[in-house]
Amino acid sequence: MEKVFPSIDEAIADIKDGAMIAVPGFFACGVPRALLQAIIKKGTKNLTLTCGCGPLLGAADELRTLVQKGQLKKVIDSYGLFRSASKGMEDPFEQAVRAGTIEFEVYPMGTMAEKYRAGGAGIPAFYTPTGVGSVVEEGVVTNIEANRGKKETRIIDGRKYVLEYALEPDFAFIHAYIGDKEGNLRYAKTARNFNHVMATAAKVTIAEVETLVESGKLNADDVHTPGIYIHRMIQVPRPKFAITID
Amino acid sequence: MEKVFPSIDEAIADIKDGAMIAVPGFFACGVPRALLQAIIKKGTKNLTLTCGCGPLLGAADELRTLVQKGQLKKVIDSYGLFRSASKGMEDPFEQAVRAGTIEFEVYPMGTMAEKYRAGGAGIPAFYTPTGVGSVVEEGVVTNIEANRGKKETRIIDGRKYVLEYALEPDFAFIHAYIGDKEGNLRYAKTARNFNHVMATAAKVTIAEVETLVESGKLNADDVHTPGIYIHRMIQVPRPKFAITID
Amino acid sequence: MAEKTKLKGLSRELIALRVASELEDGTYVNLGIGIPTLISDWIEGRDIVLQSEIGMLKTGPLATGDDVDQDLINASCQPVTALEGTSYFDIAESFGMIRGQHIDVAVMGALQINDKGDYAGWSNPARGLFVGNIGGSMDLCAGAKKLYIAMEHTTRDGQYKVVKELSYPATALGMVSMLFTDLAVMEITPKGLLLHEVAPGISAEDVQSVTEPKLIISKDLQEMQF
Amino acid sequence: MAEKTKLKGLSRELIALRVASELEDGTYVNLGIGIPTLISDWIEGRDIVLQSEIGMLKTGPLATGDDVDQDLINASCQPVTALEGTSYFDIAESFGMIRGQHIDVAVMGALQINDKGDYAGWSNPARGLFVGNIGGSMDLCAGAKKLYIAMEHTTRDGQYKVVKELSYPATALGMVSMLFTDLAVMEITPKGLLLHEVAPGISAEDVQSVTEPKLIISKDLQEMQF
Repeated sequence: MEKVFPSIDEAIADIKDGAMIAVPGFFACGVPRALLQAIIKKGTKNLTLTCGCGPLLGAADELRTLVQKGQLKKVIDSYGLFRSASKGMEDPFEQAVRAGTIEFEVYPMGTMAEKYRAGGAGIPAFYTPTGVGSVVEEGVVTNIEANRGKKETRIIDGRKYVLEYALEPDFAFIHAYIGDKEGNLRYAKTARNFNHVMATAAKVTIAEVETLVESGKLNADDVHTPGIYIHRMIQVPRPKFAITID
Repeated sequence: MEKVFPSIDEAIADIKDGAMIAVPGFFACGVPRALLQAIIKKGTKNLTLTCGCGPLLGAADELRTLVQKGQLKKVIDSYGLFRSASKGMEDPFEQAVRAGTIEFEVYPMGTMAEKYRAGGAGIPAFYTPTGVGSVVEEGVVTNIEANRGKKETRIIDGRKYVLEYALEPDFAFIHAYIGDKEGNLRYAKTARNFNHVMATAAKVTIAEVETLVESGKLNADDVHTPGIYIHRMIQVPRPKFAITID
Repeated sequence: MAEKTKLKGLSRELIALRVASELEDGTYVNLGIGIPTLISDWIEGRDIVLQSEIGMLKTGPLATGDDVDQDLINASCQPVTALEGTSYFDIAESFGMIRGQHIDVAVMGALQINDKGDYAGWSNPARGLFVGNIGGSMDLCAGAKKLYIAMEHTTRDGQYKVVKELSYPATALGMVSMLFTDLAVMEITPKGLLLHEVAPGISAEDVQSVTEPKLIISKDLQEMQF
Repeated sequence: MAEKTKLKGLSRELIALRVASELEDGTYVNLGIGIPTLISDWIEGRDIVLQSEIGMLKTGPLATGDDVDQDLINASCQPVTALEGTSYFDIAESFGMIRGQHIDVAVMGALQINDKGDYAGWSNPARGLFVGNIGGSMDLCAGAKKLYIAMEHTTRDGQYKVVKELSYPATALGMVSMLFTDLAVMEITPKGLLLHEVAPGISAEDVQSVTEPKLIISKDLQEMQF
């Protein structure tokens, strides 16, 4: 079942204004940079980008452009602001968050991971100990006050837990080190991070791979993401990242 | 952090009467047969074996002995009886289940998988669509009527789900094709099945491996179960299985 | 239920063939125990990928002789082979794949089915046990995008299996979309069982005579093509 | 809070060294951003395995020069190296490992901590935002078997960080068991903060003078050993 598309533009052609797109990557590591650049080029507006740990800090140029071109409606992440408050004040994304023109919704990283995993695995909601005792237990943590919906908690065997819900984005942009033409993927080292769970969670998953091989070239025991989760693929050059966040 | 024990008997020495032990394997595939034989030899009584898909049908000799020696209090599984009712009538385990001298508790296979995964991952409870519309949604499915506790259901986004709880056995018996001395494991093909999730779920996880290698011999991207989940290891000969169930 | 005269319908292999022709290329399919397992013989070489809930995607044909590997079986506990592009994964991933609606079609056997798409398959009350073998059946019902049933139209002694109300414990309610038997192909619609096709030599009346709920006869009723 | 005279305590490196000597061999440890990251320099060669929440077990020393690989970073976004026995895994597995109580000790930095073991670290209200960077901190608090805090005892301008009540948003409540600062080692007990050790040249009175809650002085009070 071949998944390879002739071009990256064709692979994202049906992404419409208002789409919700999962963007993996842990800061600069494992970010689908070519797909981000393609969606910038396409100019799709009103996007919700659901992240995990600061891929837009890693792909800082792309974030700046997305903000400047007014393509972003909302970002969901566990770590999406500059660490340094003074640098943050000069950052167009943080300025938009402060102004309320872009919504920024925050969860603990493990809850983000579990929301995608649940979405992909048909689990609509789960209880987690993470965030109990913090504002995370009280309601949705977002800069837009009207959207701070209440969260539910529950005592199970004497411990308090928060109820969190699955997240199923419309699309996922995936970056893999290698993939076969049927969509079986392998990631390199810590670049795996959010790629697998996001691939399972999205309705349509589009993977950019650095190396594209024929079916059968990957050891069946060593596949990280089985091809069933991948709907479209393109080959891209290995991206270059500065390994830094501020 | 070396996990290798000098002998299988020493690796299970502290398992006491009444222990709950996770037993992986999908029928005859991936069953920790050497560890089962060791617990038979040790004679530990009042055991609860938590399974996933009929490993005791695969290890039929071991099951017969466990029943005959009166070592079993309870079995939890998704598929633990002979397929054929007439063969079942002659099976000592099914006879004990009919007599109520061994408890047999049943869940859908995916719910079993998720109960271990949740147990290992600190998720105390989760909602699942599986079993809705069946007796599974009404209460715990067991031959012991007094233990058929009610289950909770909930409508989320218009669909009905059952609330199921994490399972955290005292011990897990794991069978791996290869492992390094720090407990990093790889499974062979479909023998992986319940091994990984059970390794994460148990308080103490004991792995039998067919091949034991020095640390560093496994590719870090190809480890199926990271060593953190494995507390004790022993090397065992490759078991022989008849690939059949009745 | 009155005992019925047994009609001469398709073999199990031909039921499997009929289901195979319903499966579309480019789909991921899971086959249950029994007649569904036979479908794999009819789709070799087609662009259909079989998922096996033990933790395998792109399951190959049954293994024989030296190809038998005790570490490589399907969910029916039969030795199988791998193909180019096969992958293995753990059981939580496998059932995530199933519950998470990544499987296009699951084909299951059944003991009873009604005209609302409810079906019973995991437990035969004749065995006299409240417990039974659920296996992966309820997960597949809950998670597959489409659920097909492939079975003999009646029991061995001619009793109804297509019934008005299930008397056996349900596997899932309202999830079945198509029913394939030795006598007919039926679709479960909001109005009831819609008879699309009959086996060669079988009439709509024949099918109705061994079917408890009233059938809706398609205006395009056809004989099954092979 | 009144401004305090800044006491001359340990360097950040020596705080890290003191925490390192508290970690036991044979344990799995996760180190947060800041002073905790420095601990890794002091445990090289010991039988302590570092977990990095990005999805890595047995994280090696920082990478430099040609060893830098953009596909291999730690959770603080620093290039690192692998060791013999390293493994990589995906983020759901990584946080399952964390929440599921497989990590023996997590060491985190903090902005404020009180004598009940509550601490605040993810958001400084001075930034003027309700949202902030939570990262993996709350998961580590919820899941590690033991939670240690390593931090400067006061803010740069001498304000209390060890407070009676948190004025910053909490990361977790009642989870911290030990507090390591440039001035002291304290245990969080049901009765309050128990002062076990003081830095060389620092008295218990010095520590109390920059600590808002009342300290309980251990009868075995010692000077820190290095």
